[in-house]
This record gives sequence, C-alpha cells and structure tokens, in this order.
Amino acid sequence: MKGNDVILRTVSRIVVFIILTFGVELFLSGHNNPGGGFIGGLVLSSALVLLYVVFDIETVHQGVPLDFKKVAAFGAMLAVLSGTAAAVLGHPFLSQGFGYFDLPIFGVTELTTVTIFEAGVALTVIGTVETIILSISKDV
Amino acid sequence: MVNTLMLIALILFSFTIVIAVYRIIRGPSKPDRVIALDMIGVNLLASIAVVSCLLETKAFMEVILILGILSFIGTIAFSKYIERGVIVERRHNR
Amino acid sequence: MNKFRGTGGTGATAAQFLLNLFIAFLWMLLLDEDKFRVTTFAAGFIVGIFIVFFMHRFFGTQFYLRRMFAIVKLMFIFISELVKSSWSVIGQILSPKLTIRPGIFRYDTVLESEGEVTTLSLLLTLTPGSVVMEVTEDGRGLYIHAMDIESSKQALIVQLKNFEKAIMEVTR
Amino acid sequence: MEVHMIILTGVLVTVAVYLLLSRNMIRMILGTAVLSHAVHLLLITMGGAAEGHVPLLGESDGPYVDALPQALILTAIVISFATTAFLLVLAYRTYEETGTDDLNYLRRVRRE
Amino acid sequence: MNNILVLPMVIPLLTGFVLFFLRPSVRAQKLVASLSILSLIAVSVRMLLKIRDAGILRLDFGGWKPPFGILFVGDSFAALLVLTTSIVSGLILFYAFAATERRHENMFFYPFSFFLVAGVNGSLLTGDLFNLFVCFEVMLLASYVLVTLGGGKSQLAESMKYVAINVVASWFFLVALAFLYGTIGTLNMAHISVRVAEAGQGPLLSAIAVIFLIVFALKAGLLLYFWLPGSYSSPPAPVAALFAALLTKVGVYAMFRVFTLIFYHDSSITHGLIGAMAVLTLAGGSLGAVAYKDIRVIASYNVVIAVGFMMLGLAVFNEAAFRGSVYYLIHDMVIKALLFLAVGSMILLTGESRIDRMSGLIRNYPLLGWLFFITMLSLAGIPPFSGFIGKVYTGLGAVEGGNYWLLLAGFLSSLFVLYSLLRIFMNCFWGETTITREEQRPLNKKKLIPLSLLGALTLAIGVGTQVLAPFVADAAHVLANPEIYIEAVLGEVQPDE
Amino acid sequence: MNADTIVEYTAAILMVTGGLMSLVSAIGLIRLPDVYTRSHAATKSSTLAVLLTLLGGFLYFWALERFISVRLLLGILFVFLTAPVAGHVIIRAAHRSGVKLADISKKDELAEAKERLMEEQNLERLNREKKNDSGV
Amino acid sequence: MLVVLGVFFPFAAAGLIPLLYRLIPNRRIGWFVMAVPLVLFAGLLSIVPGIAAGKTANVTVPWIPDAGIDLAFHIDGLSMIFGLLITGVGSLVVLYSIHYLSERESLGHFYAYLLLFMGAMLGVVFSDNLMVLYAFWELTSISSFLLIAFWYHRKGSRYGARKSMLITVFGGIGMLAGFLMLYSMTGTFSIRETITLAPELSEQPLYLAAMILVMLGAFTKSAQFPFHIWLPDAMEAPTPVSAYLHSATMVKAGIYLIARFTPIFGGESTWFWTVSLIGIVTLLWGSFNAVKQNDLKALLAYSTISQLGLIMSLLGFGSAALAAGTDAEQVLLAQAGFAALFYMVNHSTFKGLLFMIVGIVDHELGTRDIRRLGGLMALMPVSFTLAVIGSFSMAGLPPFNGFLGKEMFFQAAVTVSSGNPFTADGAALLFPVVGWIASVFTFIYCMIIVYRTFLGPRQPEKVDRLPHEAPKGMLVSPAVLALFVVGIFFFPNLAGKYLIGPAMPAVFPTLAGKPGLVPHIQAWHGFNTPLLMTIGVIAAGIILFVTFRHWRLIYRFPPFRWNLDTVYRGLIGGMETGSTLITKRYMSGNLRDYFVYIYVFFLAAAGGSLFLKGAFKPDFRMETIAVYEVTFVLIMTFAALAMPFVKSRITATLLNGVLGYSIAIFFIFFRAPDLALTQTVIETVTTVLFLLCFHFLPDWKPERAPARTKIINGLIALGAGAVVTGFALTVKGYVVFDSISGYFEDSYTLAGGKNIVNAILGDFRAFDTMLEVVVLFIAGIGVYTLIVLKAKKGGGDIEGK
Ligand code: NA
Ligand code: NA
Repeated sequence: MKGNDVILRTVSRIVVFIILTFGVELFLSGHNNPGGGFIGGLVLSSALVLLYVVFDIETVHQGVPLDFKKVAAFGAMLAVLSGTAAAVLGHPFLSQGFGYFDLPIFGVTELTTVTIFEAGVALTVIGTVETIILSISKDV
Repeated sequence: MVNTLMLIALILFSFTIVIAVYRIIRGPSKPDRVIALDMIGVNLLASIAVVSCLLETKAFMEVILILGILSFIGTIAFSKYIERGVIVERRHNR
Repeated sequence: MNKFRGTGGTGATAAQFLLNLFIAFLWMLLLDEDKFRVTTFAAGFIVGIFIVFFMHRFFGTQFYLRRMFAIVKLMFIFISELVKSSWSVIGQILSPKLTIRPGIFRYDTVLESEGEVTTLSLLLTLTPGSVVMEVTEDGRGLYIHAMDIESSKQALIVQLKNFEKAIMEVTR
Repeated sequence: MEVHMIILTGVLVTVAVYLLLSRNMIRMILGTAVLSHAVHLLLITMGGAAEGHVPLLGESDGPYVDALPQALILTAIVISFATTAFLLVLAYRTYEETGTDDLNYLRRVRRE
Repeated sequence: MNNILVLPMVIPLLTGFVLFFLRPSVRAQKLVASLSILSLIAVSVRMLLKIRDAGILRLDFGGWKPPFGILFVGDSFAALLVLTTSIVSGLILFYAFAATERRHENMFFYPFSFFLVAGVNGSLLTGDLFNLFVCFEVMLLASYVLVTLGGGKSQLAESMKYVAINVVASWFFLVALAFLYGTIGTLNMAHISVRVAEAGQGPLLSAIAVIFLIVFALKAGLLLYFWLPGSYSSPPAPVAALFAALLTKVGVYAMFRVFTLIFYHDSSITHGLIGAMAVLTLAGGSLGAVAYKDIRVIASYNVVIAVGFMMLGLAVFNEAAFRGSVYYLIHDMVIKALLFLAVGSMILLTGESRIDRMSGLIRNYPLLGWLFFITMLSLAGIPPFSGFIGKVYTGLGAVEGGNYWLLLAGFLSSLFVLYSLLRIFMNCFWGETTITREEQRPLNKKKLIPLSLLGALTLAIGVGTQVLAPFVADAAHVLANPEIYIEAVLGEVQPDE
Repeated sequence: MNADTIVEYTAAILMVTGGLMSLVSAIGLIRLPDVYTRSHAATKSSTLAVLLTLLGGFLYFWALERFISVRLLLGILFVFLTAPVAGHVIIRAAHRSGVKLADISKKDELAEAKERLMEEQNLERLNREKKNDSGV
Repeated sequence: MLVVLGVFFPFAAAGLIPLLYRLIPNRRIGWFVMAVPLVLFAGLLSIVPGIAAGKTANVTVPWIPDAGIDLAFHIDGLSMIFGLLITGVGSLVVLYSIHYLSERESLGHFYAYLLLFMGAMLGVVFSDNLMVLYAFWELTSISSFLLIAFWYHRKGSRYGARKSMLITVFGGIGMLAGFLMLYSMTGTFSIRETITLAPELSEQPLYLAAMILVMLGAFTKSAQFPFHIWLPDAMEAPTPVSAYLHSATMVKAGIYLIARFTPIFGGESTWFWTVSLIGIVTLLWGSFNAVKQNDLKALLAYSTISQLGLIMSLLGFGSAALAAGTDAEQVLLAQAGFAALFYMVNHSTFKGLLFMIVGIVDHELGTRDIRRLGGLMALMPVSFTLAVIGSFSMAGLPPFNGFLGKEMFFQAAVTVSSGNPFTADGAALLFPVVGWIASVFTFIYCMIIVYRTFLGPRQPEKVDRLPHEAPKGMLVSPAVLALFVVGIFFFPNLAGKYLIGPAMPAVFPTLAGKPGLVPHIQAWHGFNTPLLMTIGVIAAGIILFVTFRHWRLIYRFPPFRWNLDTVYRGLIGGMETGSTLITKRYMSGNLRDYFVYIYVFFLAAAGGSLFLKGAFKPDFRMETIAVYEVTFVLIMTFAALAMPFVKSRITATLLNGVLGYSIAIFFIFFRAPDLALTQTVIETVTTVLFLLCFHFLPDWKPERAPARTKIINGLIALGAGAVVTGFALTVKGYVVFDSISGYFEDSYTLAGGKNIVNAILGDFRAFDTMLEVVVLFIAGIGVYTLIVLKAKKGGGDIEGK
C-alpha cells in the first residue's frame, strides 16, 4: 500500500521559505542581535536538510544545483582571504573595518568587513553540513 | 504575582518535559519516543517564552522560532527513519 | 519531472512576484521596526529576490492575494478547531476511566489540488479525535484515525464535508 | 545558580565516561557526545554566575554576563560537531570493513 | 606589524584550498604544493632571522592588543620548529609525489597534508591558550582524515581508536581551559603567566596544571602513548611520516611552553611528575620497540622513546637541558620522517612488513640500506649525526641538575633504540638476498631523493650544529626566563596594574 | 490597576493555562493506551498549550514595551502549521512500521486495505508465475 | 697540519674508495688504499724525534664552539705510540689483505670500512676534546660492526657484529655520561685542561661516578671481563680485520683511554683496584679459556682478551705511582705503566703476526679447527717459522720481545704486591700469583698453536684441499712483524727511548722528568724473581701441555662451563620475550582499556593533586536557585542516567537530543542566546547524522561484559564525575581575578557591533572563528573522502557519472 506525501510536501514548501528568510535575517543581523554567520548558515542548511528529508537528493539537486564541497571550500577560503586582505593592505591580519554609509535604497547603513568574513563562515557551514549529509545519504 | 504565575507555568512545562522524558525511556514503540521528543521541543519553546518574560529580554525570540523549526525537522527525520530506515533518499522511487 | 511544480504553470511569474512581496513583508516584520519604512521593505524585497532566485525552481504554488486572506481565515478556523479538539482530548484524558474505542477509517474527498487536500488534512488533524494517517496515491482517499470511532465517525464526516466546501470557496 | 549545574556536570561526565567504556561503537560515540555537553556546561558555569544581562548592547544598560565564555563555547560546539560527524562516519565505515561494531573485536583486526 | 608571523599558517591554509579546487589535475597540485613549500621555507627562514635581529615578534590579530585579542608570538623556539616543520613536511610531500597512489591523491591527500601543517604551525606560534586548542583541532581533524586514507580494515580499526582517544584528549583540554578561565579569567598565555605568578601557583592551580599535563601528554604520547603505535603504523608511509615527524612534537612543544611559561612554580609537577612520566615512557617505548616484529610498529615505539627523551629536558628544567630538548626536537622531526619513509619504502618494495619476512635488501637497494643505517645511528645519538648534540645537552642538563636517574633512563633507552633498529637492519637489509635482480621492484629516484635529502639533513644538522647554536641558545634562554616572553607580549600594555 | 497590568495578568494566566494544558497532555501521554491515541494528546493539546504560552509572551511584551514580536507571531504560525503535519507523519510512520493498535481499537481499514493490496499483489505474482510455467 | 690530515685523510679516502673501485674493480685497489696509512706512518715517523724531545703537535678546528666542542687534536708521546701502531699495522694489514681477499668480494666496501676505521681510530687517539673523542670512539664501533659483518649473509657474522656493537656502544654511552660529568665539574671538554684541573676534582661528588663510567667505556672496548664476550664472536670478520681491529688497534682504545685518564683518576684507590683487578681477572679468565678453544681464531681471541687484561692490570699498577709517597716508589710503580705500553706494542706485533698466520692456514686449508689440522710444518715452512716466532714471543720466551714484556709484568706485579700506597705490604700478593697462573695457561695455548697446527700428524682426510705455502705477498706482512718481534728483543731501549719514553709524561705528568721514569731494559738481569717465575711458567706449562688430555675435563665442571655468553643470550632473549610479554599485556589494542588508562591516570594525577594536596576547597554557596532550574537539572540527570541502560540506540539518541535541547535552555538561563541558537541547531543536525549513520550500523545489543568489568567501568566513571565536580566547586570559590571580558563590553565603539558575543567571534577573536571554519571544512571533506574511498574500492564511483 503506497501512500502519498502530499501533506508533508505542501507544508514543507511553505515552511522552507520561512526558514530560509529567517536564516538570512539571522545571518545579517548577527552583528547587533543574536545570530551571525554560524547560526545563519546552520539555519539555512537545516532548511536544505528539511528539503532532503521531505523530497530526495535528485529532486533537490535539480532545484539547487550546487557542489556543496566547493561551497564549503569557497566559504572557508573567503574567511581566510578576508583576513589576508587586511594584511595585504598593511593592517594586522584579520583586521576588520566598519563604517556608516548613506546608501540609495537602504538609507544609513552600517557596513562592515565582518560581513564578508561571516559570509565565508555561513557558506562553509552550509557547504559542510550538506556535504556530510549528502555523502552519507548517497552511500545508501 | 505575575512573576509567580510565570514561574508556576515554567514549572508546569518542566514537569511535562519530565513526563516526556519518561515516555522516551519507556517507549514502548519508537514513534512513542519521537512523539515525546516532539513534545519536549515544543514545551522547551514555551519555557523559553516564559523565561524571556521573566528576564524581560527579547533576546531569545530567535531561539523560540528556531526550536519550533528544529523540532519539526527532527520529528520528520525520526519519522522517516522509523518508516524507511533511511532519512534522505537518493531518488524517491514512486 | 520536476516534483516541485504544483498544479498549473500559467501564473508562475506572477506568483513568484507575490512570493517575493511576501518575503519582503516577512523581512519587514522580522526587523521589528517601530514604524513602516519603505527602505526596510525594499531591503526585504532585495533579500527576497535572492531567495526566490536561489529557490525559483522550487516554486510552483500559486499565490494570489486572495489566497493570502484565505489562509488567514483558515488559520482562524484552525484555531477554533484546535481549541475544541484540545478540550475534548483533555476531557478524555482526564476522565477517570478510558471509554474510548479508537479506529481507522477511509474517507474519499472531492477536493483535487494538493493544497486543498493538505488544508483539509491539517484541519482534520486538528479536529477533535482525528488524525489523517495516509493519503492514497491518487490523492483522493484519506485514512483517518479517530480517537473514538463509534461515537464520532458520522459527526466527523459531516464536518469534513463542511470543511471541503469552505476550502473550495477559497480556492476556486 | 552554579552548584546544581556543577553537580549536573558531574553526572553528565559520569554517564559519558561510562558510555565511553562500552564495547559498542555507538555507545562510545554517544559517550563523546555527552562528554561535550558536559564540557559546554562546565565552560559556561566556570565563566561565572549568570548575574547580568544578555550581552547585547542596547537591550539593557548592563551589567552584562561574561560574553567571552559564550564565544568560546560556540567555537567548541562547532568543533565537537565536526568531530562527532567524522567519528560517526568513521564508525560506520569501520563497521562496513570489519563487520563488527564491537570495539573489543577491533583489536583482533589484523593487517591484511 | 609582523604579519609574517601568520604566513606559516596562512600559506598552507590557502594552499590547501587551492589544491582542493585543483583536484582534477594532480600535476597542477604538485606544482602549487612545491611552490608553497618553498615559500613556506623562505618565510620561516626570514622569520627566524628577524627574530634574531629584533627579538621576539608578536602579531595581534585584528590589531587587538593583548590580552584581549588573539596573537601569534614568534620566538626562536617556535620559529626553529616552524622552519623544521616546513622543511620536513616539504620533503615528505616530495616523497609523497612519487609514492602516493593516484587513488589517495584524488582523496585530497595534498590539501589535508597542508591543513595539517597549518595546524602544526599555528600551534607552534600561537600565544593564546584557547587558540592553541583550536589550532590543535585543525591539526587533529586533518590527521583524522589522513589516518583513514587508504581505508583498509586494520587501518580503519586503528583510526577509530586514534580519533576516539583524541576526542577525549580534546575534551580534557576544554575541561582544563574551563577551570583555568574560572580561576584566572584570561586566555593570553603571557597574561596567564603573570596572573599565576601573582596568585602564587597554589594547590588548585597546580591541580589544573596537571589536567593540562594530561592533555598534552595524550597529544605527545608521554606515558599515555598506547594509542600511538597502532595509529602510526597503519596509514600509508607519507602520512605516517607526517605524523611521526610533526604530531607528537606539537604536544611536546606545548608542554614546554605551558610548563616553562605558566606553571613553572610547582616542582613536584615539573620535576617530579613529568620526570616520572618521561622515565616510564622511555621504559615502555623501549620494551615496545623490541617486542614486535612489524617494522612499522618498531618505528612507532621509537617515536614513544623519543618523546620520553625530549621530556627529560623539561623534567630536568635547566637551560642546558632545554637546549638539549630543542636540539632533539629538531633532530627528531627530521629523523622520524626519514625513519618512517624508509620503513614505508621497504614495505612498498617487498610487500611485507615483518622483519622475519625480509632479507638481504641491501644488495638490491644499497642506498636505501645505508640511509636506514644512518637513521639508526642518528636515532641512537651517535655522532656526528643530529641526535648526538641533543643527547649531549640533555645529559649535561641532567648531570648539572643532579637528575641521574633521568640520565640513566635516557641513555639506556638509546641502547634499546639501537637494538630495535639493528634488528630491522640486520634482518631486512642483511642476510641472504631473497629477491633476485629480475623480480626486484624499482625504487625510483623520486623517492630516493627526498630520503637522501633527509639523510643529508640529519648529517648536516650534526656537523653544522654551530649554525643552529645561537638560535637554539636563544630558544632555551627564553624557556628558562619566561619574563622575556612576557615582556615581549605584554611589554607596553599593563592589563591589570 | 491599569490596562497594562491587566494585559500582563492576562498574559501570565494564558501561560499558566498553557502549562496546565501541557501537563494534561503529558498525563495523556502516560494514560492513553497506544501510540495513535497518545499522538492525539501530543499534537493537539500540547500544541495549543504552547500557542497559548506564546500568545501570553506576545501580550506581555506588548504591555511591557509596546513591542510587537514578529518572531513570536511567526513562531505561533510555525507551530500551527507544523504540529499537525508532525503528528500525521509520526502516526503514519508508526502504522507503516507496523506498530499495533491498542486492543480496545474497533477497526483498522488502513490495515485491511494494505492486506488486500498484498493479496492482490501475491495473486498477480502467482498468476504471472503460472503463466510463465505454462509458457515453458 | 699533519694531525688534521692524519684524521681526515682516511675519511676522505674512505669516501673516494667506492668511486675508485668502479674504475679499478679488482684487488689492485688495495695498493691505493695502502698508500694512506703508509703516508701517515711516514709522516708520524718524521715527528717522532720532536715528540721524543717533549714537543707536542696541536691543532684546533672549530666545530660547535657554542657547546665547547671543537675538533681539537693533540699529539703527544702517548698518542704517538698509538698513531704509529694504527698506521704501521694498518699498512701491513692492507698489504696482507690484497692477497687474502678474493676478487669476488666487494673490496670497495671493505677498504672503505677499513679506512673509516683507521680515521676513527686516529681521531680517538689524537682528540683533545672529550666529545670529539667520543664521536670517534663510536665511529670505531660502527666501522668494526660493518667489518665484522662484512659477510653479512652469514648468520654468525651478523650475530657477532650485533653483539660487539651493543656491548661497545653500551660502554660508549656510559663513557659519554662520564664525560658529561667531568664537564659539569670542569666546564671544559678539553682533556688537557681537565688534566690541569685534576687535583681539584677528586673532592667533587661526581668524581667517582665519572671515573667508573669512563672505565666502563674502556673495559667494554678493550674486552675486559665481563664484557669480553663480544671479542670471540667478532672473529667472524675477515682475518685481516681481526688482526687489525680486534687485536692490534681498536681493542687497545680502552688501554689508551685508561692511560689517557690516569692523570685524572690515577692515584685513587678505586681506580687502582678496579683497573688492576679487572685486568688481572681478565688475564686469567682469557688465558684459561683460550686453552680449551678448537678454533684457532677463537683461541687467539681469548688470548687477546687475556693479554689486554695483562696490559690493563699493568696500567692499574702504574696508577698507584701517582699516590705513592717517595720519588723512588713513584718511579718504581710508574715503571708498571711503562711496561704496559711496552707490552702493548709487543702484543700488537706478535698478535698481528699470529692472526696473519692463522689467516694463511685458513686461506690454504679452508679450516681453522685444530682438530683437523696438524703436520703443516713440512708443507708451509715459512709460515711455520713465523708462527713459532709469534707464539714463543707470546709465551714469553727469549729471544723475542714477549720475553721482555713478560719479565716486566712479573716485576711490576711483584713490586705492587710488595708495597703500594693502597694496601699494606703483601696484601696484593694475588697479583703475581694470578699473573703467574695465567702465564702458565698462556704458555700452554702458545704451544697448542705451534704443535697442533704445524707439528704432530697430518690429517689430510679432514681437509678438503692440499695445502701449500702461502703466496709471497701474503707472507710479507707477518714477516715484517716477526722482524719487529725479534728486533725489539735485541734493541728494546730504542723503542723505550723514542716510543715508550715520550709517552710517560703523558701518563704520569706529575712525575715528568724524574730520573728512572724510563727504565733501561735488559734481557738479562740476573736470577731475580721474574726470571724464576718465568722458569716456573715454562716448567709447569710443559707439564700441563703434555698432560692436557687428562685435565681438560676440568672445563666441563660447571664453574668453568658457566659462560657469560649464556648470560648475554639470556639477557637478549629475556629482553625480547619479556618485553613482548609485558607490552602485549597492556597494549591490548582494546579501546576500552586505553580509556581506562587515561581516566585512571586522570583520577590518580589530577584527582590526587586535587584531593590529596589540599587543593579541594568546595564552595557550596548558592546565590539564586529556582525550582525550574532544579527541575531541568533533574530532567537532564534523569535522561543522562537512563542513557547507558536503554535497550535501543534510537532511544539513546533521543535522550542525547533531550540533553542537547536542555543544555540550550541552560544557555538561556545563562543569558546566552547565540549559544542557545547554535546548540539547538547543532543538536538537531547531529541527531540527523546519527540517524543517517544508523542505517549502516546494527542496533546495539546488551553490553556483554563481566560484572567485574562493569563495576570497574562504573567506579572509573563515578570517579571522573567526582573529580570534575570537585574541581568545579573549588574553582567556583576561587575569586582572585576579574575576567578580561569587561573590555569587550565596548564592542560597539571598538568593533561596531552590539552583539558582544558576535563581536568577539567576528572581530576580537576572529582568528579562532576562521580556524573553526577550517575545522568544519576539513571534517566535511573528510567525511566525503571516507565514503568515496569505499566506493572506489568496490569499483563503482558513487559520484554517478
Ligand atoms: Na554570531
Ligand atoms: Na571563579
């Protein structure tokens, strides 16, 4: 007797968007609120985990055609490079800068290089978590 | 008085969790245990809401939402594990 | 092939736009600002563009503003059903002697789309003494576990019909 | 708020070490997981009593609780996650190769 | 600003990522790896010279002054080991170019090696105790992956134990850090030292120091070495060589750092406990080295013996002994690499790993045989090879400090080293030749060159010790006088006072 | 007693009510005979309990600092949306993995359907085999 | 310059020989090799007059100045004797080997080793730096090792090589320790400086230890009882090697060392008694055992042991001079030292000669077993003559140099027994008595060499080949040595004046210049005690030789059969089996045992220092405690305690999840929202990982362990928990310092972030975060690698395409 995943799938489709939005918000607002690259990345990857559990690897891969290994590598490299950039510019390694800018749409916004660093962190987290889960799952 | 009421609520939630932990240990079936874990998740979430009010801080709102999200994901994962032994399939064969 | 694509593909672009707006709205709410700001909304919209772009292949469910209202309305139904069902279950739990006779029965719905069936199932699951266990492959048959099958099966079926009607009013 | 936390930590350590000494791989790995729970608790407890506000400026005017242990624990959590993930996969790969999840038998696995 | 200090860690890290992306082309990987190693060596030399000219260097990450931020501190001790790490790992990689199976190369063997080196260099340079933990983890995670590379039955079984034990060791590290932070409230090592000195290293701090001792003893294989022989004898030769050359040394280094800079006030630990552990390690390693017939296991127990020997310097606790240990550390990195590569080559050539299944190899592979012979002599501390000078200084320190039992244990152990390796040499290289010229597998130049370079290095260090002498003297001097290190780190900032 | 105090009390009472309901469903978790019935307790009363508490929290913050916590609202929405799904999925898993209904249960059409399907499949297979046999 | 050349020329040549051998792959290579010692010999000869006149040659090349280790070389009278022996006998041995070794042997290796040895040996005797001396000392052991195992495919060769290496390196390490102790007393590695500081040393606490350790080095190298056992087995080496290393030169390094250190340690009763007694015991034991040997080379080996003992004892006697009261006594005793050096030179000549003859016999007959030999006199007349010269000299008969030496030995023994600074008159009577007995045995084995080999009946049926006289080239070297054997007898004072005399100030610096220090040697000195003793030796020797058959059974008695070799083999074997037994016992390969070791050590070391050393000062103060916190503590305790006992891994994983989530709420109680967030997500993902992996693993079975194991596990676990708790409670009460984290509360101005934790992670301690990301990445790719690895092995590629 085969069943139908319709309930789970329909709800998950909605839920995933909520999680994703929440993840991005966590990532971006971490500087002043709880959150940040790690947690943002973790939440984003848990959204993907939900997709993998509810759907299957191939379906999700069609939707998100990413090589997560490379995402992870790129993220980690970005984190290291953001530190190196400061060194190249003559500051101590990993010096972060921040400032307040008046941007066209966003208004007065605080921009900091930490965000680049945190983006690296987030990408690594996403890439790694998915790599691990996919590696194990593909082994079945 | 408000605080006392909240403390009472918190204690009630924690008792619920104690019972759920008992259910996890007793079982008898796997779904029973998963239901109990799910229950713990949502009760923790409620507890945190109460604690937030007690401490008068908004810092834990994210945690509440995240707990909701994760207890859902966890329950789905456990259910799928119980059902198929595999929680992520390569291709859904149907 | 693409299992994410829901029923009907005509309104895909419009729906994406709607989804984007939804995200922007969500964003604004998340930021918890004291008053409404266009800039915040725009920032949310930009975030939404990224998310939708990133996830656009998943997209498919039609989202009309109308449905937004419907969803809100259904949520209120949910709440009321939830309260009722909880009360009933509490009563059963706290009754000194358990007299319930649980069981599983099949119900065939007239609803067609995935969204409709899902909504019905969610409602039903929150209704006193019933949980949807399986949806048949054709998406029409629901197996329902009832807490007390003898006393409430007929009442349940009547209720289901009402729900079906309400949902169809919203979706069609 | 510390004494009972400290005792709890002790309980967790006890359970973790007991699990660690098991023959079964999964038991052992769960032992390491509980160990890391214990040490995270220990870190936050040793960081001092929770007398202060959440370390978010603007939420309140302070005093704040010690934020440094929190940052350290975050790092520790992520690292123990990485390690646990690896250890788990290593366990099942070892089981696949050797055909046993009994650590006691692993010593008899000779070089091929 | 001394951004050069971070290069020994950042270069291998970035190299690791680049190599990761270059996975499809092994040739490109080799090219990048070679360039990276060369630059690493150049940077290390530059750093060493800079330290000679300018004293201890400091790099505050993000510009945050100690004790608040994380910092790297480069003194001669660290810089010498960084240089040795770079050279030795370079030669091992060079060997790996020729010896690694394509299968493993596709498994990111090179990136992981570079991550390992990054972790090692970071551990050597960091001036922050929690950062030391993190650097250890970088090193360990890379080692976890490398130790499983190959993935045979016994290898996975041993890896399992290796990983599990190191997880527990890391746990002890965190426990110790928790207690230390709870008492001292800071993480910067120099600052910890100041505070410990200020509070007087009472019984509680001494007890916490013992937990640190356990942590590093587990990493170094000091007394708690039982995980070592299994895990060092199962992975492929280049991996085993990397492990033997680098990993335990980091534990030894950390012990020297922590117990000379921070917890040097309680002699019952520094002299008593560490001395006892060192002697037991020497004894256990010596017994193990002669107990087995598998050449990889014999080599692994030799690692244990060396750890015991190096720790004698800390137990003796005077400048001469520190000098001895620094020399011995450098020597041991070189010679263990050579030993494990040589042993690995023997196994590669014969397909056997037991001494009773090999014979007369010297006729087929004379150069390999003589390199092994040199290794044996160097390990036994016979002049003019590199092991000699470390032995002399350690012995001298022990005599000066009146630690005759330590001296006895240390010197007797070199007899066991000699005996254990003689057994290999006589059984495997001497005796009737069993492989005919036709059946002998070729040992190509690409493998022999790094081996020979390592052999030349052990001779060069022995003969040219004078070149190293001023750096080693400075390293030992700083170890013996922690105030120099503290001054360099906290000189212009006075966090408490 | 101003309006805010009333709201605060309301919030606190909502929370206590939530706690009580939660406890009741926990009792249900102990008393009810099988996983299916227990899931009713968990997915419904427990969910409502949590929703009440979150609502209480929402009101409390509104009273305290006129703060509208979207995260709490979102949390409510989320629990609302996911709790029944979770209940459904667990129950389904339980049935699919063969967890028996309690003895007091009346009937199980799903199991019957599954058995029918199995019989049909068996029959089909037998027929196929027969056909193959005769073909040879 | 000559000095440096002397040491480095052989090394350079040793390096070049293998290359040269590629050009000249035959025995002619030997001629090039021979040039090395010959040139050096000539060079050394040229400075003999200068040295005899009291000059010395010095040169210092810096090596490790920071450590006080320099290549400091110094030639005085003492080193000169050895230098001449090394190069002189060396030349003859190379010459001999040219004819001895087959062209099929790898001559390149052989000569390289030989030259290596020669350089090392010269280094030993020329070094003025203790460390350099040690370096060359070990190098002689190594080259000896290589030469003994020249035929490394033979088991016996390997056995002998290993034995010699182990014993001599053992002694060498002891000697190194002794040197280090000397350094700690003097602050210098220079031997000459140490000698000048000698008077102040004897009061130092390390003096005695250093002395014994230096003696250990000397005794092992010079094959003194009980370390002599390696020498007979070293006879597996090609005979030229035996002649050179194991009789003429290397074994005399120990003699050199004792002589060299006499100025430092001499005059001490420990030194006197140890050196003399060990020497005399070795003399007796060696000669006694030589008699029973059937292998000619073994016989010569024991003979060498015995004669080295003789020389050693003489050095011991002589050392007493440095403590003697009057000048006359001093000079009289010092003459024992003179006798030692004189005997040593003699020994090198006649023993070298005998080895070469035995080599010739072996070479011609293919055996050295005296039970298969006999009557070779007629076939090999020249060899026979040379053998007689050598043997009779060794037996102490005139007109050979051995006679003079033996007389001087008896004289010295009598002198010491009749009075020395360390005992009353006559108490040392055992020296002449034992010396005399040993000489009787010496006489017997010398006769055995001559009679059993060259006289008596021929036994052609026991030999494969028809022997004939050796080629002329092979006879040259022994003949030259024979010439010395006879020559020194007739012109002993020439040697005394130019060779031995100049060495006396080096051994007895305080007696330098005293009249009579260099005695006048006379073959005929009237009927004194030594001569009577000699006559007694001959008489007793002849009787015992004739009746040998009847009393040789004595060797079967346990005390004589009891063999130090057995001890050595027992030690080695015992070590191997013992270590295997011990190591395999505790290195069980069982992870549980390893954890037990770790935690037991933790309990003992950390727990011990906490509870036993007064560190434990628990602080039970509780500021605020809420009921709900206690409830959550109970929840976690409940869940944790259940974990080990649940029957299914799913349940355990769920309980682990409960723990993780509960910790999140504790993080909330501790005002750590970021932590709570991370903890919940990580916990969920970890749980998902557990579930993913469970697919591949069987569910767990009940723990099958004996109750005892479970109780031990439980106790260790309880102990670990208690120790951690104890620590934490104590730390809680330790309030001395403020945390540094107050600084971070300015995070908004410093780093532009209001979330302090986030500012720490992203800025203040961003380096940790960066590395943590790397850790995560490595783990992820590591997992991938682990799994891909398997797929490759199975043949399929899981990556699909
Ligand atoms: Na963060
Ligand atoms: Na404290």
